[in-house]
Amino acid sequence: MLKQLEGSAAVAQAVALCRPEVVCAYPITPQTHIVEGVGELVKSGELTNCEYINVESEFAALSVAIGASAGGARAYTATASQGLLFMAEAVYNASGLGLPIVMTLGNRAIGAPINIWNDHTDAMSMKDAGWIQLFAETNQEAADLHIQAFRLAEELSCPVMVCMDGFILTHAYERVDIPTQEEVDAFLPPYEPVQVLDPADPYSIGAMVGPEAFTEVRYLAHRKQLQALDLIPEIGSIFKDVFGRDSGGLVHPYRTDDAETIFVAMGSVNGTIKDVVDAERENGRKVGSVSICSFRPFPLEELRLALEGAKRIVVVEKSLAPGLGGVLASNVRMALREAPHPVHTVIAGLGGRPITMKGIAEVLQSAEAGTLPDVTFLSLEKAVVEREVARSADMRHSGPTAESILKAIQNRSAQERSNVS
Amino acid sequence: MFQVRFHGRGGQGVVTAAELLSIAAFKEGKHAQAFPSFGSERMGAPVVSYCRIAEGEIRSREPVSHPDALVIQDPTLIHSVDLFSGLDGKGYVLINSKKTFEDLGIADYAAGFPHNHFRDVGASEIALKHIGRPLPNAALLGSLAAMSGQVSIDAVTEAISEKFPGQIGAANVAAAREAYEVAAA
Amino acid sequence: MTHELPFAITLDPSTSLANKTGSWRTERPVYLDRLPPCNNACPAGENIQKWLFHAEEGDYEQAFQVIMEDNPMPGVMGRVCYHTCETACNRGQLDEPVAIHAIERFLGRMAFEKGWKPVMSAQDTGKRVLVVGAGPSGLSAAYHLRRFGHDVTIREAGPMAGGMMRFGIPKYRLPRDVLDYEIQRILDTGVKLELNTKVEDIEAAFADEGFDAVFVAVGAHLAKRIDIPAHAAGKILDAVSVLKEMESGGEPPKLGRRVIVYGGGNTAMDVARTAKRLGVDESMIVYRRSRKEMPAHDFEATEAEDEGVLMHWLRTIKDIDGTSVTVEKMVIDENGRPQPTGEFETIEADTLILALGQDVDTSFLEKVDGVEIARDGVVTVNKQMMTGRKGLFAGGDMVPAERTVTVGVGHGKKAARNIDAWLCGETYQASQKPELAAFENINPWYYDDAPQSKQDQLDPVRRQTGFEEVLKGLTEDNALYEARRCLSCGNCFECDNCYGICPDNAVVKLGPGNRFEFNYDYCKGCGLCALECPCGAIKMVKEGS
Amino acid sequence: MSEETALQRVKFYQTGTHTVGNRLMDEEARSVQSSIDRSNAITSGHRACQGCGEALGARFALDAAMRSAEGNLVAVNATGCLEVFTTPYPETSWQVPWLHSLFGNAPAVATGVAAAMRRKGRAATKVIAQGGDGGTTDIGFGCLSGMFERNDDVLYICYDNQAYMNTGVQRSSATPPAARTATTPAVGDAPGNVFGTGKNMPLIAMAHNIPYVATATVADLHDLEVKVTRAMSMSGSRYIHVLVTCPLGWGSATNHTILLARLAVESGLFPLFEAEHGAVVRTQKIRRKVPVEDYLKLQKRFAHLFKKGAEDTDRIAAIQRMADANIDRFDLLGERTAP
Repeated sequence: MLKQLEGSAAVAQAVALCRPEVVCAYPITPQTHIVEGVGELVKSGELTNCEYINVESEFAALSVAIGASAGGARAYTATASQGLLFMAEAVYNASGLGLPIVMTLGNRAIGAPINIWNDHTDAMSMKDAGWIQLFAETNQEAADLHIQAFRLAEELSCPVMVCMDGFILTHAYERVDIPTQEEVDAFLPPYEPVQVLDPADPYSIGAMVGPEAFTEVRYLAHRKQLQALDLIPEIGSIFKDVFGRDSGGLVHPYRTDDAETIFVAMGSVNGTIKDVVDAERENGRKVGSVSICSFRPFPLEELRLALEGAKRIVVVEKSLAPGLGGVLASNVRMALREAPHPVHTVIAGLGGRPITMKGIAEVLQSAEAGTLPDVTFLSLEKAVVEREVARSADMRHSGPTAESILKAIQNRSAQERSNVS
Repeated sequence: MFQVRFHGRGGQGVVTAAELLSIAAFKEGKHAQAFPSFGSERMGAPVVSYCRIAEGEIRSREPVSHPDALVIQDPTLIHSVDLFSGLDGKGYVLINSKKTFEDLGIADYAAGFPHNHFRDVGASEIALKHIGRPLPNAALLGSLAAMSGQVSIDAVTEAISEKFPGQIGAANVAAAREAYEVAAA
Repeated sequence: MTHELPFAITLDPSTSLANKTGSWRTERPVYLDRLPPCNNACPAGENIQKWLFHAEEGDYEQAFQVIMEDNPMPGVMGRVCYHTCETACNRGQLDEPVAIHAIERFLGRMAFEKGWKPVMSAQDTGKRVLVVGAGPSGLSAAYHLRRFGHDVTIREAGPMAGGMMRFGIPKYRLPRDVLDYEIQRILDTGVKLELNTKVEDIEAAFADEGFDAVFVAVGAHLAKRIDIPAHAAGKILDAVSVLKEMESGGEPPKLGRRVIVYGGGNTAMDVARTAKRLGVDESMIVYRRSRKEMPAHDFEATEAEDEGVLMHWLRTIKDIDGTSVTVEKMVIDENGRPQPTGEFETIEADTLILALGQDVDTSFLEKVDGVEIARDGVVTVNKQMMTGRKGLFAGGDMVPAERTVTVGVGHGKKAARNIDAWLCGETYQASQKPELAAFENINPWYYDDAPQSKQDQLDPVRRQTGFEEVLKGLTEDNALYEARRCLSCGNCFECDNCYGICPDNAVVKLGPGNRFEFNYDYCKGCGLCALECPCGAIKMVKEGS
Repeated sequence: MSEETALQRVKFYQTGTHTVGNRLMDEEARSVQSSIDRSNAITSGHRACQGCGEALGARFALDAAMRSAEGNLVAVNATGCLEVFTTPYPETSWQVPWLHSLFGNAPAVATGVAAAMRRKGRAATKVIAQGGDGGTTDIGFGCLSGMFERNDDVLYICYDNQAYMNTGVQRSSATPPAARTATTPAVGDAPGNVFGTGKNMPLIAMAHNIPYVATATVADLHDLEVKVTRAMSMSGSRYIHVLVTCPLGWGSATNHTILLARLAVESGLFPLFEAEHGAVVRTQKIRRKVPVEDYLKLQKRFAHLFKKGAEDTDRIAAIQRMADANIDRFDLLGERTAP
């Protein structure tokens, strides 16, 4: 049923349709509306047979979900930003134990400085935690991905993180087709755990594994992700059969066929990029875009196929690996490691900075002109930065040793001169 | 595409106004997208929200920098915030006030707009009368419907009733209808 | 239910059994049975702890049967034994010893009430043994020989069986029905008793009557006498005679109003107390040393005092003039010997009873070749209790040993074992004694504080006027409680401690009566079981030793 | 018949209630550990040190819980010695369904398991969470408090060996004053751990008003089993704090594991009590009171207090005052009559 509603509400309803049995709630902006929404559905009796547990931290939230999942229940929670970091240990643990938990990540920046607005730093911090990470472009896709996520997680015994941009999606009202319970039930079978705590079969879950088998365990975790590369499109196609729409999958190419410049991005910014693509196509520019839905597993092959015809790639990403540049861009380069294309990194939207069509269009122009550096910070206030750099250069005494010593010597001799005179 | 920007203060239902407008548009079969600008504003702080209305899919997520309409829920913001940024001379401006443009100090600016594109409506007073509290957002949506014609007053009242069932919804519907009449006159 | 469980992270239950942690061990615990101090101290060689074990469970018949393996007269022993077992009892270092004698007496009574008989399972051997003397040693020897299947005849010079049990111990300490019953139970096993039959010729018994072996245990019935200057002879009796007269069934001896008993042993106390019961006004003990040095047991002196017997410690009798007895005060020197002081006193007495010990009448052995009689009149025996005459064994008061019923019963058993071996052409070898269960081996924490059950005593008035038994028996509840006070020193009583507290589950419980065993595959040798064993039935030994 | 009645009447069992079992007692009155059919929640082959108190305490507790739950329970374990020595791949010692997640989240994981059991129609399945003192009083404290506050249906058992033993004996908030650990070395003016105000987890648990809180030790099996059984008969959050000796960390002889736990109780340093809904309802009295020296002297971690010629009498006295304060607070000598 088509509804005009907040993204968080859409996700809450989609999650509820998946009949979770244990939902853990801990507030953190901008995810909070989601667990509030689920809570209301439980409290009102619309969602039955569900334990809704208000926990004392994100660490506890995921830990409760871990226990619930090992106990054989379908478990769900949601978090964002600092919350994800606070539960980081449990994030690795859930995947290590092979527990098919589904968690929404309302993407948000990580402090300090504290910042509640959207970017992808939180998701990137857990990119190697062994979870499947899916990025939603719209609220429709966010809702749909949750339904697919449970099936994916349970088929693979691997947790799935559905990433949706904080505020931009979580707080946006737009139309979402909320499926019926019958449709979801037809798509998502009841959870049948591979391992469950059962007095009738009392095995131990969570052993200590030493050097003799740890590599194998990790290899198997990697293999599981590679399996997901097949399973994600497969589930996407079954989803289409049941619900009649494309959602999920690995990558979404847009007008890439003859494109010379291709933007690569994740999440809601792809909508803005597509508008730029259309506008610039009108202007005669051969431009396209690829939206990556599955960041983990990373679809190297699909990406290579989508990008191989282009002359240049511009990765617009909402996270920064300080000292390196882009996280996503580095992954994209891996897909194109045998191709000659330049892959530019555009760091954009950090801490909620708006990414505008104008900004994207300008990037395109400089990329075409060959003036786009390897790493660009979109809409960086250069004056502010330069002022600060200059100020700190006067103040600072740390840094490269030789330079500091020279500076100190200069200061002293200047002082001595002034004393003499 | 019709883009609206709402200005107000925390607690005045600025975000809700954008959401209600999006629901009203949705009810008329249009695509709509409403979203806030922020996050952690507290009661009283200046707040902005946006709503886009279009016949087809709305993909862009950037903030509304070139609005087709401005709804100013609190006239005290007029001189403290860059309210009219990005608005061209053909857009709509709706101000919650009973004062004259002269009294508000924007008479010259208002004069540059086409007839009936620049209005002030005493939405708070209308709200007080119907709801008992000076919450102007529903009333302003009624006036905006009348001014812009982007959504019908029936769609607006339906949206209000859906989001606020019961007595509160009904009171807001009444306020919206009165403000619609005021603006349509 | 089969699972595709995640590799390495999820493990099938109990798989750690593959890890044999026994290899960590440098010391291993071993179960052992240490010798409990009570058993060690028992002159009759009773396995006290073992019968207490059964009594604790209320299996009194089994307890009785265990006693009967060593001692055929629990009812007697529970009354007259001076219970060195209790002196040795480790519980005495905790609170008070287990009242073993009282439980034994209770079991004797149970056996009487239920008519339990000892198990006699041996085949008749056809060997004939003559036992000379029906005292504790002779009766015990006869009983045990019978249990070996031998044909046994007792010849007793006196008119009744029992020896010193009858003629040395007053009935207020040992009621005669108890004694008679237990003697009869021995006889019922097939022992022949010939009373009023004095054996004069041992060789004839071998040669003419065809006995294969002879055990003599005629006791020590000759009262020791001393010379006391008597100006006008008063009435002087000896203790043995007085006590014997009490059993004759005739008139009790005439003692007058005031009686002095001269001596500080148990017999002296018995006689003084008997005199009191016979109605004398004053029954007095005169003894040359102090109470501390007296050979009598303290409780006997106390009981005598309770009954009104007067004590004159540190006095020797110097002379007698009619009813005036002159005594000299003594002091104890640094060597513990009494020394005269030259100070004198006079005590009036109608009768003086000498209780100075007894000698053995060994005249009938003098003509037996090979039998060696020491200067003090006792018969020399070797480790097998055999005299110099092959096949002639001796025991009880007539061989060098403490002269108690219990020792006598022990001698009887020991002699029987040796005679049995000798009859089979072998030499009896006592089994090696295990190490003693010392108090240090006990972990007292595990035992609840529990005071000893006290036996009721007859009230003093009745004790001064009649021969009713002074000490009452325990009720069943009390006896059971008392039995359960046993610490089971050195012997597993299946408390499950080792089984329960092994951090490695390396103790296997074998079920009731079967105790435990260590599973050395997993025992890491921490030693917890040994330290926490309440009774010291586990010890740690170096691995490989 | 008379034998039978006397047997029942005479309730003195020679070793009283202090040994693990007793052939004289009724089967049902005997401890779980005495049973030939005990579940052995942790079976042989585990890699705990010789004389490990935690291996013992955990088996005591879980076997009792297993009897109480008739085998229908699942266990959650925090990271720590217990977890490491029982489940090194490819071998586990557990014979109960068991889950280890992390160091600090056992209470929350248990909450989740309990929720799952309810939702999967297995509400009868009891959930036990367990951890060491580090996992309980330090890193898992937040999750534990959360679990208590929600009154989740979990029995949490802390095996307190008073330091981080798994990592090599570092101080925890449960480490007693003056104790030497790797991070509170026995050097300087005040060697060993500082005298703090302490973090008393059982009292903190009581402050949550949960249905049941108890303390126990490996020295008194019967007491421990009674408490576990009582806890298992209740629902909601329950907490049992078990003192377990660590020969490695305490520097004690491997055969002193039970002795030391006993001395901790008998000296008053570790009071045994039970509380229901925030109020103490029962205390276990001291049987044979001992000075704290008797307890301290057997442990190398306190050896610096007893240096020949330089006995730290002040701090020994301070520890004695702690014991005396416990004795007074919990009436451990039974000097006050019950209210």
